[in-house]
Amino acid sequence: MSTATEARHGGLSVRRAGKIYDPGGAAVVALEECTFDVAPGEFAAIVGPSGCGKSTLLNIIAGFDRLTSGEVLLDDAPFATSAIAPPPGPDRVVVFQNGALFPWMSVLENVIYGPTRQQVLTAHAARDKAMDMLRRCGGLDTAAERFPGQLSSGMQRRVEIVRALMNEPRVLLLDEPFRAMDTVSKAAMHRHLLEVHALYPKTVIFITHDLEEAIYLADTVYVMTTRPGRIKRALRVSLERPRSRDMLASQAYLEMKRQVAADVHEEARKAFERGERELA
Amino acid sequence: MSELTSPSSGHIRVDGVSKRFAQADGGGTVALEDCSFTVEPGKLTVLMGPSGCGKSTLAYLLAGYLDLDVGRVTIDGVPVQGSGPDRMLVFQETALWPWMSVVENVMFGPLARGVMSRQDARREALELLAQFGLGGFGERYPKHLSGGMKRRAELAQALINRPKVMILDEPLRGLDVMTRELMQEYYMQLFERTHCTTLFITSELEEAIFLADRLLFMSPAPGRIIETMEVDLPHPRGFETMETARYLEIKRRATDVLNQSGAFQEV
Amino acid sequence: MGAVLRSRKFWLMLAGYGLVLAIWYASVKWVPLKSFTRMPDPLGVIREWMSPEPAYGISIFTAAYYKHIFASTLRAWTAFALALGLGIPLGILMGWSSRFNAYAEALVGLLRPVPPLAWVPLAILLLPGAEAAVVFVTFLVAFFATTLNTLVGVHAIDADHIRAAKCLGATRRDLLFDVIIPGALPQIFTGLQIAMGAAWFSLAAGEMIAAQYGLGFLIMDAYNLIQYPTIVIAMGTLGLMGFISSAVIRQTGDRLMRWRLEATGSAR
Amino acid sequence: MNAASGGYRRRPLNWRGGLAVGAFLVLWELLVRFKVPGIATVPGPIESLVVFWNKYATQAAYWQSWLASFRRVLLGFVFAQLLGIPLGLLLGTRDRFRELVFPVIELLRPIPPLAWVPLSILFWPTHEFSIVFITFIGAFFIITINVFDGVRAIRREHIWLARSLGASEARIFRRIVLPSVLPAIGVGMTLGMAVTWNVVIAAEMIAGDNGLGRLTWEGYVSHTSTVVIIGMVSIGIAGYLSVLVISWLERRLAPWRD
Repeated sequence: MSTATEARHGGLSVRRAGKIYDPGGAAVVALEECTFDVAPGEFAAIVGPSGCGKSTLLNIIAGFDRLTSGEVLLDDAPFATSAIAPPPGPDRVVVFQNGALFPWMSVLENVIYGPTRQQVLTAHAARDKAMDMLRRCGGLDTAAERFPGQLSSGMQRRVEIVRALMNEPRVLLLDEPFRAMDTVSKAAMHRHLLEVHALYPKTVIFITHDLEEAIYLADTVYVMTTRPGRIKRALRVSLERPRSRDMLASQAYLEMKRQVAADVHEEARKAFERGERELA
Repeated sequence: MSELTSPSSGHIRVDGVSKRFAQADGGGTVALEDCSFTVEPGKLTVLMGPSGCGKSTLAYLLAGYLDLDVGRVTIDGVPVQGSGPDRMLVFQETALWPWMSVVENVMFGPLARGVMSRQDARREALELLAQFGLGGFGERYPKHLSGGMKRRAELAQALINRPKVMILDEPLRGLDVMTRELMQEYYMQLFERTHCTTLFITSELEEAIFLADRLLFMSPAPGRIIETMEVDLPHPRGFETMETARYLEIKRRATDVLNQSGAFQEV
Repeated sequence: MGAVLRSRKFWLMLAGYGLVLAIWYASVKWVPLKSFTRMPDPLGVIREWMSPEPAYGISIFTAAYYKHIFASTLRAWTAFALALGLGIPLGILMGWSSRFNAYAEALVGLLRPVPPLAWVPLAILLLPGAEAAVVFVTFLVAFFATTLNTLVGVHAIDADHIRAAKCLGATRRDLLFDVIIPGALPQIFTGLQIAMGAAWFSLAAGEMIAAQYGLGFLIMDAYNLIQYPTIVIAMGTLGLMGFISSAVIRQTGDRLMRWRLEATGSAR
Repeated sequence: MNAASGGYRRRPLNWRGGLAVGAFLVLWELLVRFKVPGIATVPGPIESLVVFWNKYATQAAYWQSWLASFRRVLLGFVFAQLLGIPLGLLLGTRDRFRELVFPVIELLRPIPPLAWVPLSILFWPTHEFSIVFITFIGAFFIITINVFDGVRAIRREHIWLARSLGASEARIFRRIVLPSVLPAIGVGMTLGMAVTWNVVIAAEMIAGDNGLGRLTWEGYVSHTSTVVIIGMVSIGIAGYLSVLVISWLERRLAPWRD
């Protein structure tokens, strides 16, 4: 497991996190006794069926939701508890599932939005840093003046990642970013994300349904149970970095996948059946 | 499971089909160019290609929704004329009629052609829905069903008409990976029960290999069939088939084909 | 341009206009019923409209014609500007804070069912002069359309955009100008187009009931003075001015929201 | 045309809403009581209610105005639907017919309904006919355009699927085209009804000899502002009830939507 030296901070510890929603009196337990640790600079993937509380967890860390019980530590300092709900901030930036670039701003305006709004950089300095980052992340600087609506979904996703990294976040939160993509663009995005993670080592929380994607990208894969969400098991990914697609055919990879696939499949079936029972 | 289709019929031959869409300003885009292939009766043929390569156009041509101006399409030797219940297409976006209950959706075909009384149609529709795990949902409106359930209702809606050929246009697109894997298993079990000649269209490689008896690769637009590959994975196939060495071997060869076809460059 | 000329659509359009004019002319000239023969005929109207010395003093060459047009346009755009100035902020405020919305929506719900033109008598009583009354009634109809569509626009904003901005350190003020307003703008412009159309509808009625000049007044005046061709001229001009005003708003919208055009326009 | 300016969603009036309405009425009463300049000529809510109860609620003539206005609204509205819905369907389904007729409709649509009053008076034998024609114009364009948009919004897959299953054109029209256009008809009716009330009031003020619009206008002419207030409130209630009926009808016609 590689701990990138530059990432001095960004360590995250989730201690017996619990979340209960109360829509109209029917208490829904989304998270219960959810515990795991992510070292600074580590790429952690969370895999689980829909409705297992993955997004709830992400929302709590990002500051869009609050804990009912338990606590979350950021760099060993208590950060979120049932009493304290941290506001969203540039130290924990989210890349959203359906993309959230501002369609009315150009690519460049989107990317410099964070630092300029926080007055961390002057407009000029932000522009230079943005162009440099865009160039290093797949030559996106050529699209600086264009609107998100004119880009392919893959390019939009890359710009959104750059917009997040511009704020030097302690934790980068990715909420199923490649869900709507087909094999071709998904494979390209995996390669891109791994390159960007090598260039800018940050702690990453990657939420996904796709076990294969999780193992291929992450240092550690956490499998969540269906609701109420708990960590069912953790898998240390033994593939070295930089990762390449032919590793997907290696024995080490297949062995790891076999260990976890049965669990993931079982949770998926339970969620599927419960989903249909609830609709009946 | 009542015998739904006769596996011997449903042989499709497609020769030199091209399709050009004229645009208002006089220009035009070529969706398909000299597309030729066959679909064996009783087999599950998968059509695999990058997004935007004309797969849906081909599906609409086979179903008779678009006019065939260049090339020939025959089913069991008979040239295709317009659309009919012998070739049922399941669209990418669910096309269940939202204002009809699920059972009414399924009964529509037999009643429209007057081949069944209302009671027989209802009985058979409910029986079919039950076999597809939608027993209690007959009277519900489609919008009350989940994505996977709507797909199964659409299959019932098509299969009640005993089609010679089932055409499925990326039916699992948009479902999350886990539901998708469950539905792939479901289709396989359904095919292994009915052996209805099927043309399954997808842009997902693993899905294509898992389902296919025969795999057709389409080039990027304008779409042509550039490679055919027999998939001799044993039946019944299940979730664990994807772990076997044979599957990985086929997957490696298929990936090479996709790379050569230039399908992998960023669209 | 050649393609348009040859296209069936163009010729059928001309045929449609020709057919209507022919029916209008034939019915006025040859149907022996008084209700038809009293009607002005198309040729008479066009001749009056285009002639340097119109029989009833209203044609594209006379100053009086443009005085009426200017009066109506000024009233319409004044009312529209007021509706825009009050409606958009109120709509955004209603969309922004649900507490404020609870108060405001009830009041709007109370006043909205009363048809705007029912306000004319009260407006004349309360407001100084007929001018203010007509502008008020025109404003009212535009105001409701603008406010409600702005509210719909604010509610339609993608929550992820708001959350993304918060992640990037946007303050409440930043959210308003960087996300809420630009995000709601497309729906606001839909509302503005409806508001402008409704404004001209109410303006015509208001002028017919209470004004001393303007196109609506001209219609009633021409009727009273049995100058029937002028009625049709005024009706046509009202329609034209309404159409032009809506077009101006559409253009402004397209220019302000270039990102929408660029995205939908260019093939990805 | 968008629903936001049309139907009323039935929402429970929360306490804040009630408070706001109450405050509005109290403020109105106080302003009148303290003879604030400009408002002094208008009666307060209590006085209006008292006058209404004593002199109008029991008076047959008052309720006749309701009937007169409702008859005009209903006649004009129903004719507009009877003509507008089929026309909208034809425009949506027959390309050649659309290319011939739609430009003419687009030409006439911007002309405000009230602008037709003089020609309508000239053309129709009685004032009654001319006002009904104006209310007809008010609702006609709206329903036609909404149905037209509704037909064009039908998903081609819905039509193709029915054809594949061997349905005749008549069955496709009955079981596919009509149900999918119903919501657009609902919106067109709701918007049309709101405009129709607006138009009938003005038409009555200009050319009517009875009806709620006339009642309000005579209140103004005779400087009895109480009547103006009573007229306005009555019109508001009549308009609200009509739109409620349409919304209820729309929900009955398309039960699968809510």
